Amino acid sequence: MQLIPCPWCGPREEAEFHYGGQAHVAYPQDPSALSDEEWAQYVFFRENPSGPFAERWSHSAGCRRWFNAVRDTRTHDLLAVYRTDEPMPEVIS
Amino acid sequence: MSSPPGAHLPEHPDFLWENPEPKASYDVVVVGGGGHGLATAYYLAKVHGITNVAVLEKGWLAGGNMARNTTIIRSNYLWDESSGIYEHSLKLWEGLEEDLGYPILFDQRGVLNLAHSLQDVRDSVRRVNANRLNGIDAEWVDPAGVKEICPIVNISPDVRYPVLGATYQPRAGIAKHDYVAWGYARAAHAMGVDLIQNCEVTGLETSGGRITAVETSRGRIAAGKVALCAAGHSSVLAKMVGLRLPLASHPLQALVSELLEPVHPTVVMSNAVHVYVSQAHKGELVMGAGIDSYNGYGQRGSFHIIEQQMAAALELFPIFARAHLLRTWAGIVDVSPDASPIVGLTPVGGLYLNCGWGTGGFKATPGVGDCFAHTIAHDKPHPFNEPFTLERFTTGALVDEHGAAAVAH
Amino acid sequence: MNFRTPTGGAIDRNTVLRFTFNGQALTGHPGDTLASALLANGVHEVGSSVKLGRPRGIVAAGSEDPTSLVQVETPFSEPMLLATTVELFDGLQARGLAGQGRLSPEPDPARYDAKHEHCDVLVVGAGPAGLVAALTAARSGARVVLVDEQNQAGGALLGVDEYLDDRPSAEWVADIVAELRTTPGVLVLERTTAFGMYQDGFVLALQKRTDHLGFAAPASVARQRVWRIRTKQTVLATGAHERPVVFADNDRPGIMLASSARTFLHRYGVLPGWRAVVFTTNDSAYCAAIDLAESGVDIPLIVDARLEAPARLATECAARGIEVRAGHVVTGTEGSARVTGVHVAGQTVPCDTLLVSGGWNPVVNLFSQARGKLRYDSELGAFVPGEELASVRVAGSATGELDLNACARQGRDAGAAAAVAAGFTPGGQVPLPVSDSRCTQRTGLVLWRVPGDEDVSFVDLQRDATVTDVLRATGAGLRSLEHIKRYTTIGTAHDQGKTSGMIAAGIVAEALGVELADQRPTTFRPPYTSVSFAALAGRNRGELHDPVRVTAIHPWHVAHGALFENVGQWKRPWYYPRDGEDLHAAVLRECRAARESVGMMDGSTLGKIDVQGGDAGKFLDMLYTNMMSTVKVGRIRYGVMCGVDGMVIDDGTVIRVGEERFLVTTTTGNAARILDWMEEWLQTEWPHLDVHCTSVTEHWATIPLVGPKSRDVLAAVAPSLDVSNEAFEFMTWQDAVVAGVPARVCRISFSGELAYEINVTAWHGLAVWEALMEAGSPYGITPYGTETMHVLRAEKGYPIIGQETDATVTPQDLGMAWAVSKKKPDFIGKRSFARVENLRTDRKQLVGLLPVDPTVLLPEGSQIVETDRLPEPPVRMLGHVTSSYPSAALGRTFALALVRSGRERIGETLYVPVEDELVPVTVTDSVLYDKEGARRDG
Amino acid sequence: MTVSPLSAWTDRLAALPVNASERPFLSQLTVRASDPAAIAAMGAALGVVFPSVPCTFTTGTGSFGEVQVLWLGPDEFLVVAAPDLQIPIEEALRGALGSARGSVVDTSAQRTTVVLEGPHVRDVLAHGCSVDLHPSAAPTGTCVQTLLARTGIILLVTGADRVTLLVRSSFAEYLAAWLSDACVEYRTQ
Repeated sequence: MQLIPCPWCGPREEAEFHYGGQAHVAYPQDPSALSDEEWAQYVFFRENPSGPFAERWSHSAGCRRWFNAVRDTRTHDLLAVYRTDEPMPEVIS
Repeated sequence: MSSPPGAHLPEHPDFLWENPEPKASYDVVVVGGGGHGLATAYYLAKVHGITNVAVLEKGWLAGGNMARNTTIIRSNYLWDESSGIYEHSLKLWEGLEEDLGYPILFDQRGVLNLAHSLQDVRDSVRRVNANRLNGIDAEWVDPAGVKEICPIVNISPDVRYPVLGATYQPRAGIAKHDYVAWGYARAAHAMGVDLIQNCEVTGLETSGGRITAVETSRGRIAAGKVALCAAGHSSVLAKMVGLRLPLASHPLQALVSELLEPVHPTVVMSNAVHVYVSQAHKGELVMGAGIDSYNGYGQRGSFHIIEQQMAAALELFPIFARAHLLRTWAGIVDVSPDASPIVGLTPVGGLYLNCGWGTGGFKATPGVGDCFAHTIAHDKPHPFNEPFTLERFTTGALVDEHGAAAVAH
Repeated sequence: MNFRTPTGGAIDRNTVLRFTFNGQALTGHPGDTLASALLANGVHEVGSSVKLGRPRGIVAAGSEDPTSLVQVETPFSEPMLLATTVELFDGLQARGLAGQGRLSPEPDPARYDAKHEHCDVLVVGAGPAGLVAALTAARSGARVVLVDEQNQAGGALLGVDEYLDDRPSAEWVADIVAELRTTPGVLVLERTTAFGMYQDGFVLALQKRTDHLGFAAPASVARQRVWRIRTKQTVLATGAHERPVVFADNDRPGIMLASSARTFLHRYGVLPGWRAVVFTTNDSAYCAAIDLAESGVDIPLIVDARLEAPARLATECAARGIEVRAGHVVTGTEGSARVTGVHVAGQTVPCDTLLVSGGWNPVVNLFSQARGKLRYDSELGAFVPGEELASVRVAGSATGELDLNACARQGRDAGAAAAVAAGFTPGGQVPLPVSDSRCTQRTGLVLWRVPGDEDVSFVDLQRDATVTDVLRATGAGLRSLEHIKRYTTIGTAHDQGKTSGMIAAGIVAEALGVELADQRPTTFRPPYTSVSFAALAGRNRGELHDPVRVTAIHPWHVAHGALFENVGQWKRPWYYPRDGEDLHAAVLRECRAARESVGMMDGSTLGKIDVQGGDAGKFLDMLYTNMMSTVKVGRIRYGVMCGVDGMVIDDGTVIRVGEERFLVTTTTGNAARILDWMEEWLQTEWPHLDVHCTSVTEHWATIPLVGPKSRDVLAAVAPSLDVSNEAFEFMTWQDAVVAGVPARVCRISFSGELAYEINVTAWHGLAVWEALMEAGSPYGITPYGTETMHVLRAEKGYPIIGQETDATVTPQDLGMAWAVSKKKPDFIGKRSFARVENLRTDRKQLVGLLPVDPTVLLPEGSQIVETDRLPEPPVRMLGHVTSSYPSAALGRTFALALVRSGRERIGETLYVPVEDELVPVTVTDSVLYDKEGARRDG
Repeated sequence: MTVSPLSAWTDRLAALPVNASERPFLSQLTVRASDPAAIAAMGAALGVVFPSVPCTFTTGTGSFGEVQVLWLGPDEFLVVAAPDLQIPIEEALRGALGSARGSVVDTSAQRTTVVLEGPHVRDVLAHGCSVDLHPSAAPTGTCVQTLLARTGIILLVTGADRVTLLVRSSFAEYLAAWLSDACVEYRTQ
């Protein structure tokens, strides 16, 4: 069970959090301008790396804020946590 | 004292396979030596006469999800596309022991899928009716019927989520996973397939839009065709040729108890309370948990998932209170957006994809092995895997089995 | 025969405990385990092996024992416990097992719980290293938790009679424990096994709290507790297990690990037998031999596999008349239920006990679970921790160090380092004890097996797996230890290979001619020792299994005989049967009341979200398929929400409360999900929008008042409210005083009837409900449940999300193209409507079905086919029945269904297979009742 | 006329070794705002300084008597005051918020409040709450939103052995039942 450092509330048990998948996937500016392929990429396709992964979490049982994290999917170790309006930090995995 | 029932599992044969050095080139290289990879190689050789085949495994054969699943076999899926390939698989299971000449302990003890809410009941009846029209054995049983099939299920109306009934597939059951994998491996090897372990694929070589070779930890291996059967690692491999897949790899945990006298004659699954359990041949209770929410390649999940599952299991099976958890483990399941697999061609010539089975991979082993081999041999999908293209995510022709398979095995 | 020594052992000889084993009445003393008590009574044969049915005895004294499996029958039956870990109590009944336990069908009456604990330093193991580590950390001021699986601290010291600092080691242990117990912030837990080590300092430990009390266990105390420990730093002082050597017929009862025999002697005052041969590869077994000899056991022979016996110890043995034969091995044994002789150099040495020591395996399970890499120590013949981890330290014999003073030093270093790493400054230094031990523990010979009859040379005694099995596996082509484990089943029994795993690896390496250093050990998986399912479930069972959510009006429903439906965690009234009515009868009556007079239901479970801010309209326009920003203040609009894939996820009403304020409702089951959905978009995609969402689901009690007489009832309880159709139009809302309480009244209808939805603060819900019942009594006001609600809406063709939809259904499929805005440039899901699959004309569409025979009720979930005769499977299916009811208003049965090209098929006859019949049905529009909407205004 | 979620539990709660008691009908308002001036103005209107440190609460006294403000998130607060003040407080807060971004919502009946007291409080809660409640980690003034067993709670540390729990009304009976069960071992001590 991971201990996840909420940027606001500090470290809390994973059970308090909701996972949101890959971070930095922006809603397209104009979906109607996209081809079916491009739209499908947005809707269904996500990175799935074995290694550091920028992903979203929400502290759903706490402050209900979404934030981003870089986590190594091989070890599940959290390498960095940052707010949604911050750029992805450099991490050493 | 005499030995208890189930203590005598059939012995494995005295010879299984050799451990050859990889050749410089193969007609087909299968990446991933799990159940699907081994079955694919077997059917390539047996049905299509393609024997210049290597199965590359980065660890030990069948050491991934094949060694980590709860061995449930059933075909009672909702949609025609799913029931097609899973029923094809079940039919192959029914002849597999003879086919492989290996005691795979396929035991058609039936599977109950419990319903706990009125909507569960509607969904269950819908699936039973669809199954029957698709020629799949299925029936709806009321709580008393559940009790008759599996006397230890608590059907009291006073529990938090009472059992309102269940779907029952009598032909469903379990098999012994190592025996299945080794059966395929031995038979494939006997037909000339090279099984190469400790051989990690580190790159895929293409030329003119066509696959030409795989780079491995044991050197470059030229290949006419390459078939990916890497389950949780599919995304990583596909990315080597720039192919993105709509997959997320998640931990999926399971557990086993110590050996117990027989109490549980069938397989019980409950999506609503996230429990599925059978009692394996030697007497151990085998249970699966829900998928951990996050992406992970670590082959370990979070323990609160197991604790929640235990609480749910004891509501259904109070008799399990003093059984003991002996061992827990996790696999890496590749989950697709519609909980259905992706099996077929790719934009790269000669590169074939078989992934996205999520929690359903074991039961599909013979079926997908057969269909995938056909796809590779003919460079064209078998009718049973034709619906499971990558393109369906673009067109929207999904095969959404979430209702039937969200946490199911 | 009594094998109890006249004195000694940590048992209370003044108290006699009676117990039975396999039906035989025996006695023991407090302080005994079942195993020690059995041995004291001369019972070595405990059970039989799972496959071959060979007798099985007691090999070890602790939780590593592979064979002493018992079923404890009192006070409650529990399978597969080790006699070596069952503490004796008066009235214990147990029986030996043949490798399989039995589950009791009786309900387990015991309580179980869990507790969270936080600390700076967790120390696992209260042997010398762990005690010094814990005290060192405690003296720094750190919060320390010390757990140990035994019933008292001391670890390996419990099994010897050695002195530390010139006094009995127990005194040294007691002093340290006393200081720990009186140091603030220190928690010492006995009978507590750390069984799982997870991420970020999360350690799970099982505490057995009352089992040792037997029948005296208080019912109010949780029998077992799972400690969920979150620690900054961990010191693993988990010790080492002695391992045997494999030889022919090495499985007979009476063959025991040497150190375990020593433990039985010193801790329990029990002799394993009267005549014991010792077979060793290292020095430690000499101490066992000497101690037993001094206690009166005849030790005819020590067989030392090394070419030279250790000189000093050999001299000591000679002084006691013990022959030492170096350069020899045991090649076999005799006996059946008990060893009677040992084969050495072609001779048979009679004995009743054979003590074996093949060296020591550090207990690295938790270190490995913490993802620490292991390294093969060729001198020790075992895997040891092979790297340092940032937050996990290893001390004592778990590192492979076997000298006591050095172990304690490691403990002190690890305790100090852990405290420093957790942010503390070490306090007073803990002095290291000086031992008088005879034995230097190191310098052994690594010997896995003695050549001999491989068919009876057991590697895993519990699984009956032999050297033959291992060699068959390697001969079959297997190379990986994981494969060989599976082929032979070695290490898969309840002991998970604690004593057999290393030996199996060694034999495999020999057979394959490879170095063990190049072999990857099999994975150590949690739990370290087995944990009962009930302990893991804790108190989350029965009524605490999952919260039952209830509304403010719930007590009324209970008092009035409602039957309930689970909707998510909510309990909702399903229907209110009267005088033995069944579901259909009650629902027909309830429906009739709502259609003909007045009915009401508890709608409080509907999700309610307050949406405020300057961009609230714009935001809702993106979430709903239809336009919400144009709703006027005071008005209400129904809306549909889709996922990005264009499939319907929820529906509900949107009330415009003010220029910058809306109240939206969601379905009961989706309330939390939709609020999360809104927050996700707001926080992660559109943080620039001036919108805030707040859940008010439970702030409001919601009561739909439905039927032609609803206006009269409302007028009676809201005298100041003008309820006329003109003053209070459909799809508008008004604040009013209802039954003396401030209320928001909405004129919306989910039944097609004239209806009002009355919202009051939840505290007032019950009172307002009762007031409405009273005001409605002249009209026969009828409370109704979810089933009637479903029928009423179905008669009007209104879908229920989750019943008519299944994540594959679009608004257009539901016939709700009217609710999909053509004007808005974008909303969530819009782009997906243009995909190839969405443009197909043969999508499944919501329609009504009327069975040709109006008395036939189609089972919900039935499939629909085109022909009146079924072809051979697979049969083409056109869709399925989503809802089906008898209707009071229609005077017949009807159904809703999703049917391929359904709207084009209106008027066609299709067929529904029910059991063995094909029921003909006519496809109709989904709206079956009051198509013109004449009833809406009363 | 009014019924609180735990009105049927009063005696049972009082008998617990944690001396539990419901404080029903408190005025509660959920405030969303991030503009420091607006937050200061709202505090001034109530006579309390809104908490600026996450996971804390503040108390103050003004024209509405004693008011607590709970930090629920970086722009979210819960204002708690005596019963029957929600309407005037809402008005006061709206006035203070002015045209700044934010929202004020009456959520008085959304949750109910349970006070626990005595030496066993932390131990009992530790059976279901994973947050470290040791005084060094959770001193008086702490306000955390977390899980207690299977329900969400807001937990305020209001004194050395005193804790206030806020729970969603529909989960209140679950909370009461859970507390009763977790207290069983402590009854005899």
